[in-house]
Amino acid sequence: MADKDNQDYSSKEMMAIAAAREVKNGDIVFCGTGISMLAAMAAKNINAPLSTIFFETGAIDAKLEELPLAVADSRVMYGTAVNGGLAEAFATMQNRFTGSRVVGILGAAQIDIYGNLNSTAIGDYQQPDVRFSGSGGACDVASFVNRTIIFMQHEKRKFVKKLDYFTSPGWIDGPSGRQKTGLGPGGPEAVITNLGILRFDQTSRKMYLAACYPGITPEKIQQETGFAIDLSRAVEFSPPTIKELKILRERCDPQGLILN
Amino acid sequence: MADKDNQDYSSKEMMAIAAAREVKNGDIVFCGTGISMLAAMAAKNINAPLSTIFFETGAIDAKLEELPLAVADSRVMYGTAVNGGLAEAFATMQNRFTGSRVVGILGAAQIDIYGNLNSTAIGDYQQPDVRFSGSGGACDVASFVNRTIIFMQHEKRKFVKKLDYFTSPGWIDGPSGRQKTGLGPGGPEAVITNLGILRFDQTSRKMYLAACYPGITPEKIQQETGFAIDLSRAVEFSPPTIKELKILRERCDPQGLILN
Amino acid sequence: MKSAPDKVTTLKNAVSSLVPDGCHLSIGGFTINRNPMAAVYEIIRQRKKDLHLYAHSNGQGVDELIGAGCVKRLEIAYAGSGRFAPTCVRFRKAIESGQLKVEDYSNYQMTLRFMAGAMGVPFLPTRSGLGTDIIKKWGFSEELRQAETKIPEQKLVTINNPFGSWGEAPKLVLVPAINPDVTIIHVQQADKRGTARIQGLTFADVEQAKACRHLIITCEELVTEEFLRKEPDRNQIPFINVDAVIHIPWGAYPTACFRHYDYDPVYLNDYRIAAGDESRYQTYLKEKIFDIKDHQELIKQTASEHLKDLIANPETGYANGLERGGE
Amino acid sequence: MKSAPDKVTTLKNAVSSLVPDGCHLSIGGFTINRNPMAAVYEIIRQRKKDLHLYAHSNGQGVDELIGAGCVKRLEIAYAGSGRFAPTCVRFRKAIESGQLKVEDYSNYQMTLRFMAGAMGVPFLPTRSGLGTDIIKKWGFSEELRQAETKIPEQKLVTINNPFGSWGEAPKLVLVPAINPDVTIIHVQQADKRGTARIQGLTFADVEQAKACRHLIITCEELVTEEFLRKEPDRNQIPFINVDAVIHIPWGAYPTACFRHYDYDPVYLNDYRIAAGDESRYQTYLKEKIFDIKDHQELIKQTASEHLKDLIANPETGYANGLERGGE
Repeated sequence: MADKDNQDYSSKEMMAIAAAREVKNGDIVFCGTGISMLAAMAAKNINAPLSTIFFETGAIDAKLEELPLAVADSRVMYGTAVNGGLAEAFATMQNRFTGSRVVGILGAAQIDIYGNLNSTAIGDYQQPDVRFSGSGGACDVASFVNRTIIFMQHEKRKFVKKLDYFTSPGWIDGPSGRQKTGLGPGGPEAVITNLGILRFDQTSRKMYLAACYPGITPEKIQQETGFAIDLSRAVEFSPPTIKELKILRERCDPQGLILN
Repeated sequence: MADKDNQDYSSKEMMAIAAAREVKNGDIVFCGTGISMLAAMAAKNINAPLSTIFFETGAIDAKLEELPLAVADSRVMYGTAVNGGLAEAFATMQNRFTGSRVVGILGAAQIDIYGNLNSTAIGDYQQPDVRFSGSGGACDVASFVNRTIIFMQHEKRKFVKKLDYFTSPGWIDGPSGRQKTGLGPGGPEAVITNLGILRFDQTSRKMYLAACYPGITPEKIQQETGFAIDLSRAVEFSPPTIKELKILRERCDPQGLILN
Repeated sequence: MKSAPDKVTTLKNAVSSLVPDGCHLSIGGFTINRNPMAAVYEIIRQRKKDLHLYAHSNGQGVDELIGAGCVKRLEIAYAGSGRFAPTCVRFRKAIESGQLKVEDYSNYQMTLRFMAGAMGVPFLPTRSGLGTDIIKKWGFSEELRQAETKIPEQKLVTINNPFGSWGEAPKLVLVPAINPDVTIIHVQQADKRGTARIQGLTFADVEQAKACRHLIITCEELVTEEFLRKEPDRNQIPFINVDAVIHIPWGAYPTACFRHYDYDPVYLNDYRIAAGDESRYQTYLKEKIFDIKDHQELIKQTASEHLKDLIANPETGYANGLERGGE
Repeated sequence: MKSAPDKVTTLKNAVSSLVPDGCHLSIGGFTINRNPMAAVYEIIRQRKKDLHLYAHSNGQGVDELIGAGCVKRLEIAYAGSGRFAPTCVRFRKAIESGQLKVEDYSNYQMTLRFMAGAMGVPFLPTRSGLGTDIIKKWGFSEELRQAETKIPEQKLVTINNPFGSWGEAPKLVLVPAINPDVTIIHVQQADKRGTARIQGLTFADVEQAKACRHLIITCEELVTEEFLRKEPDRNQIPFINVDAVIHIPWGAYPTACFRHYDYDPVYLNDYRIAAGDESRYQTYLKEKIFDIKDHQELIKQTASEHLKDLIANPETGYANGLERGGE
């Protein structure tokens, strides 16, 4: 394990804390494995104690005494309010009363300027250069819920003008995109990368730079982004606090399964 | 309780036994309360030990140590294989693999020559002369399953040329009626009344008299039927045996809740 | 409100704040089992009016709400209380006299309608009802359906299967979703946050609980969160759906509550007899509901000896050998 | 057959009689939990070919069937094994090399497809997927869909809401039902007639079990009918759906089985490494599957000390403190 004093933190830790801060108290948080699960756990333990973590596999408000390595890990089944199945979990998100309270945390291989995601394939769909896992629940979450937070590695080949495969809907093609498509009004709220935070303009629904991590310039971020983004609104992001890091490391991932 | 030695039996007992004999071993039997439940219990205890009784409320293969007075009676919940809900119960009947093994036992206020049923209202639907309970699961069962058995009191006003309200589909209007309507191939198999047994012609799907109870003439049955039926195929029905009556009385309804 | 850590309140509060006149309501249970009767009586006591009621086969509770004049419109599959009233008496009278507007569906259709509401889709398909008057005859007029935003414009829609011969179903009936303003269910166990466990058959309670905007849960036992979370496989309703929790032992009485008590044949038979006669029914309403402070008082009034006979055998879940004749 | 009072058989028999080459198969579980691995290995051992496989996110089992060359076509939502293989390696290779035809759906769409099959309707509606390539791009060609009677002619169908603005959903995606020829699931407890109890999350196992023509159940514990019927609320699958029951302790190994044992991080990491290299993978197939008589022998070969580490804590249902690093 790398040496980490309180002033020192990894970009994974920064990303987990940045996402955790997006969660509001009372939110129902949908997450997958890895860093998105850490972010949800951190939020519940730091800023949103009344948030409820749930998994597409059907577990609601698990105790999570140990970090699960998959959303079907038996660790998500212990001490829950209800153990159901996929049908119930996705219905909770499609349901208009509960779905509007859900924030979904997603990741992807590619993202475009409207926050649409590809987690299926690079190249030709029929015989791709690189095949990924596929949608899983990502398309469902992105279709249903009111707000999504997206984790990305910030690289030019991942922030693209046109997705190779359109797996999960963001703002589609602009302000009336979701409405024209027949989707509900919710959509992506923030993209959290290893360099900074991007948000979507209320009018154009285009991605803009909202914050850079300490030491990262807006120009560096533009360089790593495959389309032009508005940099004018960027501020410097507040680094993780001592308390945030302590909870993340000691409560959420003491074995360093994700953070290391 | 009326005196009943082995040679003596009531028309309710005759009806319950007649219906029980229609159940084949291995059938999944859907039934409601009252005499249809007694018939299902008698079948399981006499001629179809591997049949499975299930209720629309979601109980599968209940022990039925006491006779339930409603399909939601707690007595249907004890010792079952699975306690589910209405959604699962009706899906079992709509499902093509299980539904084709279900025999449904129904009753109604009116029946027509094609075995279509009314259990909703007499007179104008908007403000009826007599209002009944409504479909409940009857329309669902009649729509889904492969075979239905119908209990009726044999009266002219109940065997009618035209139903006041068409609640549950039989053979609709003849041999291709169900197909034209979009329903599956199954339909009513027998009508068991307090006077005899009626079946449906394989070609015309019209009701005909299949058997009269001992002492009942075909002419008497025609008299009590509001439309002309073929009487030529009627035989005399074998009365309940000593064994059948003993099981019905002692095992199925020892308290005489339905039979008395 | 739904994220509050403690939702325990009184029935009086829950009904007065969440069940306004004219609201769209559904209740749990089936015929003579696990109807939320304490809540039904409280609604009657608070003289709620013009309710739009959704039911599949929730016999006793529905009939009492109708009998007390709380219900303006009803969408239902079946109004009976088993052998105690093959057709519910006040329901029958209200329709025959034209006082109650009713829209008929089948049990599965009603179940699917709640399920559609719970799933967040506008409809679900079934083959049930093709060719019948359930499709052809509408209880609610087109004008009413146009005027009322909380009722779908069509009762049912029939379509050709868009997948051709797939599934061997050439035509489908689409049933419109129901999202009640408020649903009330009675369960065996709940914790203060609202997570709930139903024992025995769930009927369509879970679908209703997830379809509604506001959910009121009454429970036989108020238990700790820790207790319910030891066996989460047995819980059906998570706290995220729940608005209010009320602890009311015997809360389903005079209907049954599996593993707790049986239905009361004496009460149910008396009810049917009273329901058949106008002046007897007014006496029933006065003596059993309006003159009574709350459900606890109703239970107290009922001789304790009599209640003892109803207590469920711990193994079978009902009262073995209970005297159930006397029609 | 489904009404037989005793359906206990061997895995060899069940697979050879109910899983013919070319059949349409689905398996239970999710990523690294409760996959019916004993059955997967037996299918591989019997060198089944040309399977048409349906999966939502059944990671490990799906990847092993693909890796062994049993699968011709795949309909799937997600092929990953959690942190052990964010994208399943043999799945990825088979698609990138063009050996495997794949049709992509989302997890909810696949769940609804099984649910539609279980419910006996040709489709179910959802809002998921509108505007995406999941709707626009078809993995299976129109020609294939026309030619194959066991595949619907359309991947998905989009319709306007026939109920207008009802449900606030102007458009719906209809997903076609799946009715597999055979489904295999692994459960914690079953009786000899086939009634089964799953502990912990059910994933989409119950929907699959009810959608299929033939159902094979493998179980950790073969228990008496009386035992299961004492608490029928906890059972999900009634015997009427079941064709064959096989008692196989550790039947989900190397995936987890809640309340019995955890996944095996060593096996899963070794698997991923082997999967990445052609010759190592052939060795894996030979040593862990083909040269092994049955699942019992695989379990025996795995050092008992090592297995002990995986045994679930009776309270939490998993192996607390299990060493899970080592990527």
